[in-house]
Amino acid sequence: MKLFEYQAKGLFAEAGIAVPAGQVVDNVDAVEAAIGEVGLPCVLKAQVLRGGRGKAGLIQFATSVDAARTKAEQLLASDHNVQKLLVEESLKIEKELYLAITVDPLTGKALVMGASEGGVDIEDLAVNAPEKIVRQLVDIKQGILPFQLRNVMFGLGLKGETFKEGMQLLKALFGLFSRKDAELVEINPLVVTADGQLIAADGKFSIDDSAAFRQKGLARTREQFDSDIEFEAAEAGFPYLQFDGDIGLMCAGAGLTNTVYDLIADYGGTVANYLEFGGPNYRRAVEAMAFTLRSKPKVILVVTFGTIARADVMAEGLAEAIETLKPDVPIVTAIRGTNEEEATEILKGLGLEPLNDTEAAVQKAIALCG
Amino acid sequence: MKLFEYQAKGLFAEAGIAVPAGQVVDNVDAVEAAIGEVGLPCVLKAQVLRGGRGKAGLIQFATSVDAARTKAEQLLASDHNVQKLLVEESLKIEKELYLAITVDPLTGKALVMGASEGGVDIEDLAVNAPEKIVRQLVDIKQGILPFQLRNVMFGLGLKGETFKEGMQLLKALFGLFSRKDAELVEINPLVVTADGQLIAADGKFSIDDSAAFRQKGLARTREQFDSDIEFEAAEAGFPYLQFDGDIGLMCAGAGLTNTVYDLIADYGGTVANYLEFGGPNYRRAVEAMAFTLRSKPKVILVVTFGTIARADVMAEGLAEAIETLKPDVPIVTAIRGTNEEEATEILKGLGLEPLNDTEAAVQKAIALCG
Amino acid sequence: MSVFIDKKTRVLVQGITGGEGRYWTKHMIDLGTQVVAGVTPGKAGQDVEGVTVYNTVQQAVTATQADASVLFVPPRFAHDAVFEALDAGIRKIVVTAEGMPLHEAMEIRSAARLLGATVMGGNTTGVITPGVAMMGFLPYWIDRVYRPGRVGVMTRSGSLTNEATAMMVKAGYGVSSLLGIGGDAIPLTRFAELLPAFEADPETDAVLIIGELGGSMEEEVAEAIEAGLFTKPLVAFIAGRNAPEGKKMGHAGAIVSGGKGSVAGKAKALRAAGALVADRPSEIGALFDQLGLPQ
Amino acid sequence: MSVFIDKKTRVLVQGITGGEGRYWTKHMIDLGTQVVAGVTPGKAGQDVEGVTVYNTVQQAVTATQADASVLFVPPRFAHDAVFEALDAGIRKIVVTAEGMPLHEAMEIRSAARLLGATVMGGNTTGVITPGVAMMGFLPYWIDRVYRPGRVGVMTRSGSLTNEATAMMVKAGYGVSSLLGIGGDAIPLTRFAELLPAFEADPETDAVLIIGELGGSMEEEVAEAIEAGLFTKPLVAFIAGRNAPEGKKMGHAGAIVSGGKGSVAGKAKALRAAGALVADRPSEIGALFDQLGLPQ
Repeated sequence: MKLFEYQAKGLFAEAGIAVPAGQVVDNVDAVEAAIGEVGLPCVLKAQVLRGGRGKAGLIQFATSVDAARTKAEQLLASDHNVQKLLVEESLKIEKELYLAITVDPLTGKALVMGASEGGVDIEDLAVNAPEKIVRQLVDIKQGILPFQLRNVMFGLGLKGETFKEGMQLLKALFGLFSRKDAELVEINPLVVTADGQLIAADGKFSIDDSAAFRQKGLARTREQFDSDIEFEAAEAGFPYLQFDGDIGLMCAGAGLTNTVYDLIADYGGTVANYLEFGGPNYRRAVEAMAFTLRSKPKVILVVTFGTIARADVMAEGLAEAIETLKPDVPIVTAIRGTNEEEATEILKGLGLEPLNDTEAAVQKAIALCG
Repeated sequence: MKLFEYQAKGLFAEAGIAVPAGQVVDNVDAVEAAIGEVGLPCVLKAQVLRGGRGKAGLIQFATSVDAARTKAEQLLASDHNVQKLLVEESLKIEKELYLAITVDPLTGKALVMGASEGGVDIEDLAVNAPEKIVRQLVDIKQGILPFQLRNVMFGLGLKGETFKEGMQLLKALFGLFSRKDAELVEINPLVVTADGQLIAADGKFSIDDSAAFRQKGLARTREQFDSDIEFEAAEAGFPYLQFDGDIGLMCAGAGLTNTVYDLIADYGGTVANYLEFGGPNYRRAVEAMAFTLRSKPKVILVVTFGTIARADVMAEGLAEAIETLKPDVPIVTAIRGTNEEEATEILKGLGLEPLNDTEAAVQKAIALCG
Repeated sequence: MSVFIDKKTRVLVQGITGGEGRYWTKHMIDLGTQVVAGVTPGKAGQDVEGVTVYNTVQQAVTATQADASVLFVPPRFAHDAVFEALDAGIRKIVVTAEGMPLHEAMEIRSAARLLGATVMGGNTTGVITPGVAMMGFLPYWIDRVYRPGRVGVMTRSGSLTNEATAMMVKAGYGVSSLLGIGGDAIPLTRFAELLPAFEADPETDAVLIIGELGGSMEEEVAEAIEAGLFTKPLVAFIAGRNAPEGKKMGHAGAIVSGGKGSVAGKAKALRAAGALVADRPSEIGALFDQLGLPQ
Repeated sequence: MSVFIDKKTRVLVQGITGGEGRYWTKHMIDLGTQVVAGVTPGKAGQDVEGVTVYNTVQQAVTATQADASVLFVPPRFAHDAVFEALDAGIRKIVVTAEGMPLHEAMEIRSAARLLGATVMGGNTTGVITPGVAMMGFLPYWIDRVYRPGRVGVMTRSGSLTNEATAMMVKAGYGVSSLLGIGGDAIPLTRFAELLPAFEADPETDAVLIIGELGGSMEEEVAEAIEAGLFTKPLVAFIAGRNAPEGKKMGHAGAIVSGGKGSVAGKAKALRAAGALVADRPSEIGALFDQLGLPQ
């Protein structure tokens, strides 16, 4: 789960990492009071989860209250699903650094990355000037050691008090990474101010969904999703994505889903939504189909090749779903795996024409979209 | 540093490990109030660091206030340097277990040991019935994992609620071991009460002296030492032991010290005290000799074979010590190592007859004791 | 010879008394797998499909000399169960649980590397040598999906694996050994680490890799081929050519982010190394024909 | 050939700018040790006895390919410094600091075992091959204490080591290589682990062990001899025959507790395995004579 900038900064501040003075507002009238706190000039930052906010015009500067109100109004009314703005003081920037912690799948260690050129796209830097990135692997059980803090701070070119402050900051950031089950924490830019202070001017924070059970303080909210239906599906335990095409996809497994998505694209079809029908969800056909129908598909395509999921159980579930929801769109199935013969009989009993070839099913679904 | 039972139990209680109701008293008059808290019958336990208190009569039971007063008086007046008593409730014991955590030098891991026969001497059990001891190694960085708790609790033969309580208790105990830089924590016996509760009826707790700098909550106190001089030397940073023989020993290094001690014994001499004159103390001859003189030696024997310690610096220090303290006992030296020629000259200048053979020095010191 | 598991492997099932544990223990035994013990804390003395249950892995290993373990335990308990198996000396472990916390997977990967253990998963359907033995839950009894043969398979997927092996069977090819490394973001064993076993296996003529968008494991395979570490013919199918950037369809490993892990990049690297890459599962058989592989 | 260090070993000194670091760097160089770099955080660019100082071990290793490190850092910083060296790929480390916290020593011992690194200490005076190279602070220039020869030495002591080697020199024997494992309660390398190196060293005819009361390292040596893992003649001197139980004279490792670690038990085990045990340092020479060892 990705956190908004203001949430990330809230965690930073709790951990003793300096952040700019700032206030979160969700309406234009609150902007003036916020400026009362943070002063002028100020920065208005749309709280959205996408990257590249600067280029997209989602970060605005203002030197007067009136200008700030106008810009806030524009941001909140934009088509980027902006629910909140972060109003922040404008920093006196001496230098911008980059600092992040992520995971290294190769070693199973945490990977600290730093660069003395912050504010840039680290992926670009990694490609064009990899030598400018300091990397330090850290054993997650052991936590970050003093020498590892030093390696990064020397790599960033810090000196004196700023060096010491940087060590404390990275130690605190690693503690957060560890305690919060983070996939990624990133401060970009990490600002060195004119008087040598280090301030986290932006923050990315992504929490491992699989550890949500022990990170209850950070609940999923509607704001984190692009649509109501995606939020509600997530709350119900269904991985779900909303697209704007024709075919409602109930699929089991990432590999097969992506394959079906590829085939639909290859054969000229489009996808209305994807819903994960595998894993523990294979017994929840009624709910699954209800979510799928909300994407207004022209046809529902069910493709599974069960592992734990049993084909007969899925077919029975579909029977119940059809009975309950009475979908007014055709349903194409390719449900294979354990007890697939029984599944075929059940589906035929529903008047469907079950297929057992994925490509044939895809082609049929596209044809049915007309 | 070894903690007293009452200190160990204080740490246990803080960590959520059940201990008997108890009060610490340092005089007979406080016994009655303590019994008011813990009830009758009660147990009076002398707070001393030696083992085998039961056999030595240092644990007494009382069924009346009068008996308790009498026994308390006897304990406080005993020749075991008893400064405090722990007055405790008497437990309804169903079974006694053994549980301890120590270090395993071979693997560099923490070693949890348990036995379903508590109250016994674990060393005896290790020799006579090693199969009765459950052992579980634990990575100190990772902390104790659930399966490790289960392994120990199944090994102790616990069941049901007592099993779960045991897992919590061991987890808490491991946390203490880790946070407090312990060399050893031991609960013996760990009592299972008639209603299945687990209570730490005794506690040993030894803290790594080398980690004292970060364990400031547990300060060294006079009670932990057999004599004022040993306490004061420890406070001053001198490893020091008091014996009751003739030769005051200022030696550098454990190996050489033990060798000299062996030689003195072999040649029929006795030792008044041992003071570690090596390591960082080699520049502190005046203080070192002052402590040594307090043991009333008939002769002072200085034996070093310097590594970091430089012979000339030691000799100069001795010169200053002799000048300052004007010892009225003869001084025998075998000071060797870096710059030993200069050292020899300095010592000769003091009127001493410096030796460079350890055995010869030992023999001379014994001869001078007369 | 087979890869990872054979008739002599002494298999332990952790979480044997749960529904899935019971069900698949029966199937593993039916195939001929030597399941020697089960573990569920507190259930010692029970019997599942003729297999004795122990309280701890330590006890099970002491009693039965089990040397491999398959875990049917929920994701939250997988970390503990893996370390319990490692602590008892087991060095081959299959983790079926989907959704183990990332930091716990990191700890396992890090420890397994240091100990020289091979841990498959998390979120794997398991490993199988058809006709010989299995640890996991592959529907080997469906003839049109699995049959013994001479193609080694490595896969990140579950249902897609069945899709792909069914295509192989249709084209006349069977599986020598199949190793599912699972779909988690941090696979506990990586494709390239398994290549030496297939290279050494005389019953494997070629290898099929069933990959996905995300991560860099397919690229590592290409590097291993380029470095001469793997010399047998290799065919790959990689799902997710058209997947939109930043969207996660299914499990954690399958996502393109920051421009990394695209199928195009993976296919390009593999082709440059001399591997054949299928654009869809139905092309897999034709590529093996192209290699002139015996059916 | 020599044990642990030779002329080719590229030695790094961590804590080189401190008093002891400087002093002993000079002596190490004087003996002929190839000291290629020093590290003190924040002192990069300085020069100590002609040796360049770096901020981090990583930088020093990158610049100089250092492959061994001797630490002149205070005990509180030893843990960090050892892990810094290990992280930079160094696998031979000498820790001179006395009084490293026990739990930190445990972490190092555990990590070093997994990584296959050899860490000597804590609280060691170091290692030396007389006439060749040294990491540590042994007064090799005093002729009556050290001279090159054919006896390998392993020791838990500092000053007692000099006492014992002086006795060897007096009797006409010299040292091939000397490895101080230090006096801490958890030695990061144990006697028995070093026997294979001496067994393999053609310049070592016999080994002298300078042991102490406490622990079980001398007993492990006896076991290794009994198991046939070490076949050269072995002489031991073990200090602390008369030490009172539970009293610590000197460092942490040297204590008898719970009836374990007594000198009598150690001597008995070693003699049973065929080793010769001296009752006092002055007897060491006679025991080598008894072996008929060339001087």
